[in-house]
Amino acid sequence: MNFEFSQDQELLREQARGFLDENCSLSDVRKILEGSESYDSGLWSKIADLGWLSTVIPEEHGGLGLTYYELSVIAEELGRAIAPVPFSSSVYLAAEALMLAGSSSQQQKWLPKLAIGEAIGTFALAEGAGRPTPKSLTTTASNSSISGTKIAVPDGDIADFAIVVAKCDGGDGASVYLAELADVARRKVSVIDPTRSHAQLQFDSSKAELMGSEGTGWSLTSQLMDRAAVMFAWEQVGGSASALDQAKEYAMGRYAFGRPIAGFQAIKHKLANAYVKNTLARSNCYFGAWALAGNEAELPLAAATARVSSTQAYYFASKENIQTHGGMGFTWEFDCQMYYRRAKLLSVALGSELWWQDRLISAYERSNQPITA
Amino acid sequence: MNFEFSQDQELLREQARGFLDENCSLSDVRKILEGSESYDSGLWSKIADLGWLSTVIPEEHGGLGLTYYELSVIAEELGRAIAPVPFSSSVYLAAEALMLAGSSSQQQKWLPKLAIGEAIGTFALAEGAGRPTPKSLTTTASNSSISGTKIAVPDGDIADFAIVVAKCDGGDGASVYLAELADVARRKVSVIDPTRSHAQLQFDSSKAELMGSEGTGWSLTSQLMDRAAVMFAWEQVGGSASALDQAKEYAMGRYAFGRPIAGFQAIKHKLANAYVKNTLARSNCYFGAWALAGNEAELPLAAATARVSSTQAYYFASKENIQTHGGMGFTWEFDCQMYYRRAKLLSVALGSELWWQDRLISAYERSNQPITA
Amino acid sequence: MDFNDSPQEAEFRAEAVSWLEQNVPSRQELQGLDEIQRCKLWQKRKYDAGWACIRWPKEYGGRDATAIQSVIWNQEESKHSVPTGIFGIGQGMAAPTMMSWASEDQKRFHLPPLASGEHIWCQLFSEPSAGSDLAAVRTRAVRDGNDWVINGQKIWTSGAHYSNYGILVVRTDPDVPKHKGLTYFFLDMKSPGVEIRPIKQISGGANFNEVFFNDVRIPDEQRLGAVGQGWQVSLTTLMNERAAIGGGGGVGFDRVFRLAQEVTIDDRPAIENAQVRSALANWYCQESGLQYTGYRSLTALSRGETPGPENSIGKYVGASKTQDMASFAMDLLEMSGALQDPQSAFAGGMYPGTYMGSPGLRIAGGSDEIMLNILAERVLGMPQDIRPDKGVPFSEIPTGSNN
Amino acid sequence: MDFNDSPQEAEFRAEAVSWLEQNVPSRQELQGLDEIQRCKLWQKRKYDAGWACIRWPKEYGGRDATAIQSVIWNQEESKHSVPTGIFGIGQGMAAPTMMSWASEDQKRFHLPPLASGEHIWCQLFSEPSAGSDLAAVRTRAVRDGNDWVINGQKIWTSGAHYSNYGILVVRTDPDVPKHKGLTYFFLDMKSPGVEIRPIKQISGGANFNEVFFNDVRIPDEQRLGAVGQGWQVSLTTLMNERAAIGGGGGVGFDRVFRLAQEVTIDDRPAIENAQVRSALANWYCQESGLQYTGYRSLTALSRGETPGPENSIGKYVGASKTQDMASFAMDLLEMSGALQDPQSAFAGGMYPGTYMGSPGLRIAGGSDEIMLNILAERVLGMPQDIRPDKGVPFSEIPTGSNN
Repeated sequence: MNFEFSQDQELLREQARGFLDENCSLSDVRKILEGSESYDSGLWSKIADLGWLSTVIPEEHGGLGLTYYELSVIAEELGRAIAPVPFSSSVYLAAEALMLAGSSSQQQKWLPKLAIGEAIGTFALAEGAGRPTPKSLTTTASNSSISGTKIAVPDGDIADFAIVVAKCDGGDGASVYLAELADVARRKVSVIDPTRSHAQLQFDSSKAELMGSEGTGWSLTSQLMDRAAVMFAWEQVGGSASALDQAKEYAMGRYAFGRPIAGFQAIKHKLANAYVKNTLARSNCYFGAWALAGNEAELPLAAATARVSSTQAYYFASKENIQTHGGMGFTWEFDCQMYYRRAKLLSVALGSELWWQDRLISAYERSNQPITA
Repeated sequence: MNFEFSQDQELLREQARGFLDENCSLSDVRKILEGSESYDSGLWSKIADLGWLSTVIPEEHGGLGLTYYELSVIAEELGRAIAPVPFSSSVYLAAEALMLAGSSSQQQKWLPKLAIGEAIGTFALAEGAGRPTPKSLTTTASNSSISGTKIAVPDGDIADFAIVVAKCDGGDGASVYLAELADVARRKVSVIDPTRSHAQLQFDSSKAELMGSEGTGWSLTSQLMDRAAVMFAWEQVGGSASALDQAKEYAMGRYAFGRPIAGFQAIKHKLANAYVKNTLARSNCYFGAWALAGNEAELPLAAATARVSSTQAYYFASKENIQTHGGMGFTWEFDCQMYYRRAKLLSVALGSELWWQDRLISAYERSNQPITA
Repeated sequence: MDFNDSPQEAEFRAEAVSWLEQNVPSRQELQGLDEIQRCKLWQKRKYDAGWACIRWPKEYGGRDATAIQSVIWNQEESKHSVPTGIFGIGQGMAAPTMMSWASEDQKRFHLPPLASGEHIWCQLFSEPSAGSDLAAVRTRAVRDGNDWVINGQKIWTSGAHYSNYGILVVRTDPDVPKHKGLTYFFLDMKSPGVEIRPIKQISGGANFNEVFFNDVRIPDEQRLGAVGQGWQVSLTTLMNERAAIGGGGGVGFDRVFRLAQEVTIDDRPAIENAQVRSALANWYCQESGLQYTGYRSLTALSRGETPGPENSIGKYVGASKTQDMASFAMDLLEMSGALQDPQSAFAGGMYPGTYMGSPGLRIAGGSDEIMLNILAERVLGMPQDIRPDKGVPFSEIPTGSNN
Repeated sequence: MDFNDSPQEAEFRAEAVSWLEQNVPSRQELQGLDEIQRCKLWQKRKYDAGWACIRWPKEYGGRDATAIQSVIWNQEESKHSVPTGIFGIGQGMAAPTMMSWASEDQKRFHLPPLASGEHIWCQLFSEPSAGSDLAAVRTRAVRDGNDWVINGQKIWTSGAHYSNYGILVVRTDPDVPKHKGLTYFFLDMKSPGVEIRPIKQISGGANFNEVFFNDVRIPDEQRLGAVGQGWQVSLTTLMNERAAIGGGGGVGFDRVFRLAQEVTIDDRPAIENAQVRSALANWYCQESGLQYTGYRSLTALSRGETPGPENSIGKYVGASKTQDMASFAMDLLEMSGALQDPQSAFAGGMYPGTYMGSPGLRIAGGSDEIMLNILAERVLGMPQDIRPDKGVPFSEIPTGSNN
């Protein structure tokens, strides 16, 4: 049995945490929260220099060609640090989509740029309330141009290109296009977590290249969701663990009625429950990483399991972290809010808890292998 | 605002509780739990003498013609005492069905007998796993006789007659029949709560009288469910309150680590949460009683609300009562089990929590009156 | 059992209704006034007609009304969108305290302007290190001649900047057990040395202030109760604390129900989804349960009894319900649930707004944990937590790095 | 990251697999034997081939195997339906205690028969008034010459009636603080004065016993550790307690998933109901999380590290999950979910059976509340509860009417 990160991977974690402690403290994150910058460009370029962006990009495209285990380690640490950078859009979504369905010319053009942070990419699916379906999707495509409005697109204001899901009459009802955004009308929109910027993209017969073959848009999106969900889950688990640390530290040093509030069972059991949720979610993320790294048949089930449990764990830990801080936790000057905001953004970003719960059971129905717990 | 029981009704409660403390202690209930009797016939005849069975039966049929408020008070006290008698089958279901849909001859024949406990009635819907639907119902009827198997029928082994839902091609897909059980093959079956007896009824072209008009079976059943649900909810709330009392009493007198376990926040907050659930459920039962007493348009919504909240409250209180007792609560000799058993029986008896949650929203969709909380 | 008024109640309600219909200020009247001016205009009008603080004795500006009458009045007044709210603490908490502890002269001097809205009062109790453990206040008062000199800091004071007076609990003796060393004052908020700074909340709003005291002088006449009796006096205030705090915020059952009718899941209205129905049903049961629990306590009032602890239930249940419903509503909206942008946010960003505001509901006016303790101890009669600080001189009670 | 053995592990597994294939008793061999005889037959066979208690030193009947090897062995053995289970306490808890605290002679005398299954041991710790608070045991031991005379009562002892020996914690000095007045013995269960009565559980089963001691004599040689050192000795035993207790009972995710495929709601398979899917998804996440948490600790073992506290997590999460799933399954069956009747109950009444059994899972081997305390204190490093009984002579610690 070897169901643990390797020593090299743990070494990478140490380096990543050390780097982020130094370059992405909560006060650094707060600068983005309170400022007008879309992201921490200084941190972003340092991250690019470290090669994190290129972790799983093949060497022929200027990447390191490492495994998803290394990327998992980085994702967890970025989540722990609530890093205000377009990492998830550019790496988990854009690069992933290119590797999944990009033509070799598309890959040759964009992967090297993504690998060194020279370009930022994103993925554009949502168009408003609810999750688009083949029926409700309104963005249209006609010979290498697309029209329609996408909102909210993560990092849409800073991305160089977006992978766009557009309606298509044939096939499964949609196709995926790669659209450069330089000439696209975009408006920055504010979201629950201002440390991550979002935009509305207005495509108006905008030039776009088909990715993969016509009419495979939904199946590509579905595969992309599974792959990205594992990495999002790692970020969620990292943030959740960090929120629990913060709550515990505060409770140890906060005295009421002559004793640390960490000594009251109401607080002890609250945080013990957060620890339990985090531990289960984290173990499910291991499963997700394993399935992603080996491109196993279990990926859809593993991704949904990691996603659902980490979404629930982060919501619980981030709200109970505020609760443990009492009134001070509700003040702007305290940092509790950052976990609480990021937790919610991540939980709607790839599809809600409801959507992933349903997806989990669907995956189980397909695989239907009893687990021996 | 007069949203409380009247003084007379509170007086009735005192008398009822005093009577049940004396005649239906937990050790009396245990006799039925451990014995082979189907119910406590001594208690049953005393209850008949008190006139409780006839509370809402009109005077012309030998009843007291009182309101559902009085019956609510009695129901809560019976629930509190976990009374091992066929009260719910005979009063909330059989008598109610007769008053709802019985012909005047059916009413004249049976209501006076039910009123004095000379006859016991019940209601037979379930036929096996899941809840019967117009499609799945298998019991059939042909000119004044029915055939089919009903299981599990509450008090089916001791009832003189059953109100039976049988398939019908016209109308809403079912009709309700009144069948005397003297010559019907029945087998007593054991259930989660042995203090309430159940049976399988095997109808084989058994004589039966149509109730109401042909093809109104499902609408009658639906109305009956709403009316019975309010009374079941009162029994559940009574049992839940009693389970909480038992847990608290034990915790006050049980010492660990040099102090009463009632002083530990884990226990305090557990029981405080039980109190909150009980209080909300009880207030919803008031709403149900009001809607039933006045036959208000809100009845379906009120019944579902009372039912769902009291089902949840009783499950929580009865399982955490055992938990509060620790190992001793898990022993047969302790009485915690009786609440835990009754809680589950009552929760499946009229339709599960899922079924009533769905019904609640359906009722709200129809009435759709914003509540101003 | 019914929801109807008794004859006398009905008569009183009719009187209130007709007066309100004739006197609620028109939009034009309020034109150009700021919130405070609007509140004062309406309060003065009620006062002049004998409809202000109606439970109070006539001689203090009230109407000698009964508890149920004041509930009826509030029900009817709340049906109109009239400017109120800045008087809650003064009329609801300070006044009852004055009535039980102030001198007759002080009452006749201070209560009428409170009723007329001429004076606004605020509360100066909580401190950065005294939240749930209110008796741990450190702000010091030292006797100097006929005055007391106050130094320290208070927090969570709403309306501090526009209040005329404040009620204040301070430590006059750190060398006795903490509940015994407190003294209670009221002070003129314009006194020299009072410095007010707004607190920004995670919701973005700033409904509260920090108040700093630098050698602020309070004449001994403004002491309520004996020196060292401050805790008992504050209990009078706290017993009157409006549990209204955190009833629910903007997001309630009906709103999310309608949202579920509007948004779709897999091209079907979300309300058809069994999981959505189940979650909504549970929240309906809570709201309905709270509503009818409220009716039961109104009935107690109407019968001249004092209602039970349902207020703490409402606060406790309502806060988490609001938080969970807001989070759930955002999920129903999927990605656009995150939008807070005025231009594109769904329903003006109400759901993320409530999501960010609701954590405060679980803390303000007694945290969830304090509420559960109160229910366990005062309702169920279970033992208090062990108190290692009992009987220990305040100065010797240990504190931590976060106090 | 993978689920594969290291080369050495694979080699060892292969060896275990082949031995098992050749030696697992056939149905005929077990014919006519009762459960205890069957267990003893299989245990003896393993012992003779060096496959019993493989982690133990060879000289005590073991194999000097590593931790991961013993896990591999257990995995492979559990793939066969072999009779085990009556030896758990003796081999899993008594033996490790003997190894650390007994004399060399005692180890050589008692451990081999434990390994061979010739002797069965039971545990005599809990008392009616000493459950979560184990150190509160009252059973007295008084020195009399070279013997100790035991009087009192123990409870929750499984296998008492067929055990040869028992490990016992008793109070030898009530006048010192409770952890200091305990002493630890092992005794011959056939000693005069030992009376055993089965305890009936709410589930109907009787897997436990009460054990009464009336002037039972134990020679001082059977004392483990010094007089008054009983608590430290018991910690050795408790550290080895199988958290296996309450893994989950019969009702797990896959079973309820299949039930939901079988039963219908409104003529559609229940599994199509979004509320059912959501509930199942949450339980799957818990089971899966526990499974992979287990794999992580196996990995730690395989690397020679000691695994963390995941056992207490499994016990804590598994117990409530089982209870809720059983209750939910009964709901899916609607009225017939209540049936326990062998003739008509669905799935042989497994769901109501588990519903009645699961409350025990939340209590046995440490209640939910104790588990949360352990996680908060030992994993998160939060303070212990305040202990008013600390340092107080046991005889002066207050007790209640239910102790």
